[in-house]
Amino acid sequence: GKQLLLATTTSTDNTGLLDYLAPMFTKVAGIELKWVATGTGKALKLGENCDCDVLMVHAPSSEKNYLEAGFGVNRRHVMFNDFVIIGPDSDPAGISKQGLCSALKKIAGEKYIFASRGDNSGTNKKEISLWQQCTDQTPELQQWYLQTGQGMLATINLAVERKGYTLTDRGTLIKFAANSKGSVPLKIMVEGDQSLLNQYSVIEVNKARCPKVKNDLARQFGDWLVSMEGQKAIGDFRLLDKQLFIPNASAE
Amino acid sequence: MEFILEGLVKACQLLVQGDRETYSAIFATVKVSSISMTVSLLLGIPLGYLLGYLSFPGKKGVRTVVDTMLALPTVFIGLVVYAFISSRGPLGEAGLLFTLTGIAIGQCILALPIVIALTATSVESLDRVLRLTLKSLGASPLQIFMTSIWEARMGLLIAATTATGRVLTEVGISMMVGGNIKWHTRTITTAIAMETSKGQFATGIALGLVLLIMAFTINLALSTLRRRV
Amino acid sequence: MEFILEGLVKACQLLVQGDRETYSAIFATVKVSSISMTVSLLLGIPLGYLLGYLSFPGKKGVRTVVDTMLALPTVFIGLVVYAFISSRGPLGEAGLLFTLTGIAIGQCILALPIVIALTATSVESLDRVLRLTLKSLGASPLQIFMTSIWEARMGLLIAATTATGRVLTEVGISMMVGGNIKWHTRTITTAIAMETSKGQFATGIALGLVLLIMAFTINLALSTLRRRV
Amino acid sequence: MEDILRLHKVRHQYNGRTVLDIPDLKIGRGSIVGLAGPNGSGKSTMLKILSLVEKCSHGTLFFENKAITPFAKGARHLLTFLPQETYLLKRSVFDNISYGLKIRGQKKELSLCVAQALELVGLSSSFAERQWSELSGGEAQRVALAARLAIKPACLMLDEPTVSVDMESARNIRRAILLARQEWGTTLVISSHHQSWLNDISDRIVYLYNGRLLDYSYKNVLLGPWEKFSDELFVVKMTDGQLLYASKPPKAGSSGVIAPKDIRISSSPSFGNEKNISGFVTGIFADNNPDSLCIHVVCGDQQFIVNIAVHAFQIAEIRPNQKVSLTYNPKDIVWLA
Amino acid sequence: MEDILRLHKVRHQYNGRTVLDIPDLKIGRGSIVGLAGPNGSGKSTMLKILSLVEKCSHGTLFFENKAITPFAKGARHLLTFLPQETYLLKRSVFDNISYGLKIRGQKKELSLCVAQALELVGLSSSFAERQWSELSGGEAQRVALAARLAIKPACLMLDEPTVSVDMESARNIRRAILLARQEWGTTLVISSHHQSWLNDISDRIVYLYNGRLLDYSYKNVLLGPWEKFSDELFVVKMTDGQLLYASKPPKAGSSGVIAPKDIRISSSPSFGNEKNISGFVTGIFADNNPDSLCIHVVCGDQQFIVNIAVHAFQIAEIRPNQKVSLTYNPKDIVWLA
Ligand SMILES: Nc1ncnc2c1ncn2[C@@H]1O[C@H](COP(=O)(O)OP(=O)(O)OP(=O)(O)O)[C@@H](O)[C@H]1O
Ligand SMILES: Nc1ncnc2c1ncn2[C@@H]1O[C@H](COP(=O)(O)OP(=O)(O)OP(=O)(O)O)[C@@H](O)[C@H]1O
Ligand SMILES: [Mg+2]
Ligand SMILES: [Mg+2]
Repeated sequence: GKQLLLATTTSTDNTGLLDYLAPMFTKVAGIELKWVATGTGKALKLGENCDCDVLMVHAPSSEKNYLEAGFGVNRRHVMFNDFVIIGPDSDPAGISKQGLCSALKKIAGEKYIFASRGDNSGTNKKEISLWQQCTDQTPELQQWYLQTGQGMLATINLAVERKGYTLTDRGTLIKFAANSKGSVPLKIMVEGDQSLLNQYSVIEVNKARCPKVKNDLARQFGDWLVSMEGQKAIGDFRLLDKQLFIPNASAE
Repeated sequence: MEFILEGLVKACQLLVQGDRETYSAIFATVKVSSISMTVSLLLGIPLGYLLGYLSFPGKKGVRTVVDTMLALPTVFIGLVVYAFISSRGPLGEAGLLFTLTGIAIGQCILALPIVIALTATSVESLDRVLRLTLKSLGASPLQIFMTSIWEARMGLLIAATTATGRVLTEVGISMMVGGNIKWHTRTITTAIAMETSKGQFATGIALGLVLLIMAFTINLALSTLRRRV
Repeated sequence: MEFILEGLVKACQLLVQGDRETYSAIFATVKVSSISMTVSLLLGIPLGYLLGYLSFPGKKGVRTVVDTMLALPTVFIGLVVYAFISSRGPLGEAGLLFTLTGIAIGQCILALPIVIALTATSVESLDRVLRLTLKSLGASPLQIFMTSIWEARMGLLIAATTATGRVLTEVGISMMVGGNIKWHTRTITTAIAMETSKGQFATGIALGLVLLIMAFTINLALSTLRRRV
Repeated sequence: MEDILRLHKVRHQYNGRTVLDIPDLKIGRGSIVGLAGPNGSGKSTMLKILSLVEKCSHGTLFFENKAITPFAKGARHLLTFLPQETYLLKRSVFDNISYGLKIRGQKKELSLCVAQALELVGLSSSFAERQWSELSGGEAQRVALAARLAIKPACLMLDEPTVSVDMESARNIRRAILLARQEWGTTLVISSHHQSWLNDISDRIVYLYNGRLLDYSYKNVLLGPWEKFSDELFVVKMTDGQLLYASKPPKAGSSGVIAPKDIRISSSPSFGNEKNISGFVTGIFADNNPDSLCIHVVCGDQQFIVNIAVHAFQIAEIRPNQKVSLTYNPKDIVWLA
Repeated sequence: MEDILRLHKVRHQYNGRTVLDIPDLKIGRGSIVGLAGPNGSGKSTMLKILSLVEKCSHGTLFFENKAITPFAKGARHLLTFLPQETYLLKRSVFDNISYGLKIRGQKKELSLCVAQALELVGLSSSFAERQWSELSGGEAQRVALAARLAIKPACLMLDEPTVSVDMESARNIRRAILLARQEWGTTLVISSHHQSWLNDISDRIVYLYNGRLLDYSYKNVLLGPWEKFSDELFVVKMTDGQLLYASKPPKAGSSGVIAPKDIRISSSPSFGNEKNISGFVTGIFADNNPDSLCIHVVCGDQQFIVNIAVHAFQIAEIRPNQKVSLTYNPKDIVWLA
């Protein structure tokens, strides 16, 4: 049958969203969805190299450059979730319920352990932009700033083991809690700030550059995601009875 | 700690209850590693034999290069193979990206140096009188090859076992070239890596045990064979 | 394709310009793999010798188990070591998680079966008259061990080379146990894996080349040694 | 003479087949014992057991009246063995010869000892620098022997030391062995198929046949199958058609032996109760007994060794290639179990 | 007689040292050539070159008048070699003996051929099932020989075939060799230190010394260093103190040779221009020439082989262990280059 190759970030796969959406899409469109889940950076690179048909990523600034460079076309918002800053129960830095920027400043000022993904992922890019926004610089060589270069779950795990803070998307946090069977020695410290929104988009790989990509199928997939049906499906997706993604389809 | 025990239980469940995803990954692993091992043994044993048997200028250099290739990181091999078979690469037309064949190509590159280096050492450690004896009985170069290989069979068996262990456990190539696509190119090791990155440690352990059981089966068969020869 | 060339250029830049991140990863790699190779050779050679030299009931079984352990996936080892040394594990007090020592423990588990299996095969393939000769000259069991090891030195060298290759290139353990923490536990292979997942393929290739250059240096030294003995 | 080594009720088996069965054998200190016997008769097995490199399946080895087993502390350094298959360590000749000294903790004067050992086996000291692989067959054999002589052992078991070795070196080796006994009081047990050489050097010869010990004089082994000839006589047909007579054997396949002294040699047959068989002389050698000589005679495929007194030899016309008659009494053939 | 093998201007070197230098040597079809000479004289090297297992550094090997090199198509299956170091494949005796047949493509009647080959070397056919490791030294040697006989080769080079082999088997091997020549027309080149055995079996003996070929008769090699004795005479002192005289050698370290026929043996010295040296008889053997005998005499460390006519032997009183005088003319000593 027809097959569509999607390159996406680990969060959509790790949370089980794609396992949930793929059969629905296949049923509607008669297209089998295959996906490669990796870091956002690598997913974009696969698109650039014409090795997939469609992308679902969450790194708005890179995505814009990507479209400008002509690697992708027809970017559409699909959904969002939000980021939170988490830390140990004891909250040694005392940032709980503080504003986003004062929390970050406190961590940097008092040199509390902060785990960063440091992997160029959407989450990492968001984190770096927050440091820039709040402290005018990105921590790098500091002893307290631990860059894992790994996925979100591994980074949360590191924060737990080292009793430090980290920035995560809410979906992965729920997943992490589920994995640890409730006994999470971590709490949400900062949430709800406007700059903590995490936007996912679907981008079609540019057929003009990559003649072999199945643009028609990619279009069908994107159309379905932003359709009523697709949006409802995303909204209905639940992990541990919590909604992870909020559909917000709109053409860019 | 408890996830290890959990993993043990889960491994049994997966195997006994015939979990479809697990069996799909087992199947992919078996398929891809049999291809890569067959090719690398067919190529590697003769090459290793020549390297161990012949003496030619620059032999030490070749050995050093082969030994160095034992330290080829799998992700590196994955990247290089990807460069060649990606749509924009020179072999892009063949459509090998995200296929088991693509993985097998990478795994051959991984296994070949092991087979060559260990075969060469085994052949070198054969008694120098063996060669004399074979020549003295009128063996042709091909017959000398076949008999030397047979005399060195214990060494070759361990070469094959080591290479198989390497191929079965590698992740980098399978991930990069295969893409870990469910039902298609997801092998046991990419599944372990994925489950682990999802925090499903028990599933990771379970899949690791599945792989070990596979390896144990192979080795049990080989050791029965070894007892007979 | 072009990222391979780019990587080549970049590898030179990194090494020549003394890129701090790269050298930190090189240093971590050298440190952790020297510890793990030292320990696994010190343990593995005597064990492999005993396995190859002695005959005892159940020997075939032990060999099969060792051969199976050649197929221990690194992520699996990583998970198991993690289970023991994570703060909630039985050895959590020691604070080994996310340290180079922790990685070294896992790498020993990885390298030991290779050293044992290849040493045993080398020792087994020694001429049976050697043992007779040594006994006939009055050698003690320890002296027989030392001399047999020396007679089998070519086999041991390749065992060490293979195990080193395996340790240098593994990602799963370093990632899981070490955590790929920049400036601390980031080794070359975890850096390659990370750069690749970032889509920085050229950097991945460059770091892979750096690792190969390291391996080549080691092997060049070994082959000079081999020429002398 | 005091006994230094003793095999007591020793039996050795390979795959359940008994290849050595020695009720009792004593070896005197400082003696040179020759070990003769056909291929597969158990000579090497016996030497391995005597030198502790192999443990016998049953029985005990006594060294200076103490029962010992392999790796026994004191004995290990005193009992030394030269295996039949020449094996050199993959090192230089120097390292091969000095190995035994080094493992005994000797560190000084290695060069001197090596040079002396090489000289004993008739090799120039320039050989010390050669690699193990750069030797001819006989040179390798002599280096292996030099490695044993270098450690000046209390007991030395040599398995075919003159194999592949030229005549001059065989004489050198003989001299070295005698020197070892004289200088260091070494006790030697030596197996060899080189009969005249072994005869010459040994104080006493032990003959092995099918793993059993025969008295030296039982040297001519007569293989079956025996066929009934008359009520009292059984025969075996030789390849040249002649018949060899014996009394009733225990089994048709039994082997008999006849002592060299029980056979008379002459240029023409004699008749009576005794039987004759004719053959050709192949060699004439000295015997241990200075009043007697050893003559090798071949009849068909069977080789006989007969003794003749020197004075009788002088009058009998016996020379190589000559046809002679051997006269024996069938009753003198003794049956092996 | 037609030549089957010919070495032409052959020189062979190891590490730059010349170990074999043969200007020309022809071997007739169906002949049995014996190869004698001390350890390290190049016998094994020559046999390896003759059987194509080693390529000579310089020169040409002709087989049936065609120059050939290793792995030459036709010749490979016709030239067979028994190495000095016994090596068996790690398989059963049956597989070892049938190996040569299998690689020649023979698939049928393997059991029969193996049984025949075993019989030729005097081993019972039950040995076929043994593993390579379950043999005594002499048995292994005989299995290796059986593997060569099984393929009925056109040319067979045997390097010390009787090493480790008992006397009866040595006779069996002799018979097998003669049978091979008779039945299959096999040409044989055989090296051995077993002089009487080699003498007996060979049509012609070639003597190697330091890699050079000597005529058979030059068998007694006299090593230097020579010292000036008088204007015309040089001497070397033997280990027992006697002097050996020769004319002026090219160098003090030169080696001389003297033919057995140029030495007279008697029970008392004779005087004149000739010189005498006294020694002891160690053995008396047949010679190739039926009218003459071979006597081995040892003077100090030096062994001499002398010929004596049968009729002279009958009147001279020569027997083993007896003191005899050897008379020679120093001018008969010929110098080796
Ligand atoms: N592989 C080698 N490397 C260097 N020198 C060698 C090698 N093999 C033999 N030689 C030397 O070459 C010479 C001739 O050796 P070869 O084996 O032909 O002697 P040989 O006559 O067979 O002696 P032997 O009676 O001891 O068997 C010897 O001096 C020996 O030391
Ligand atoms: N490892 C073994 N396994 C089984 N049988 C063996 C083994 N070694 C020797 N034998 C058998 O044991 C018997 C005695 O062997 P041994 O080597 O002692 O004989 P030998 O007297 O030294 O003979 P040779 O004169 O040929 O050296 C022989 O029948 C031989 O086949
Ligand atoms: Mg023996
Ligand atoms: Mg030789």
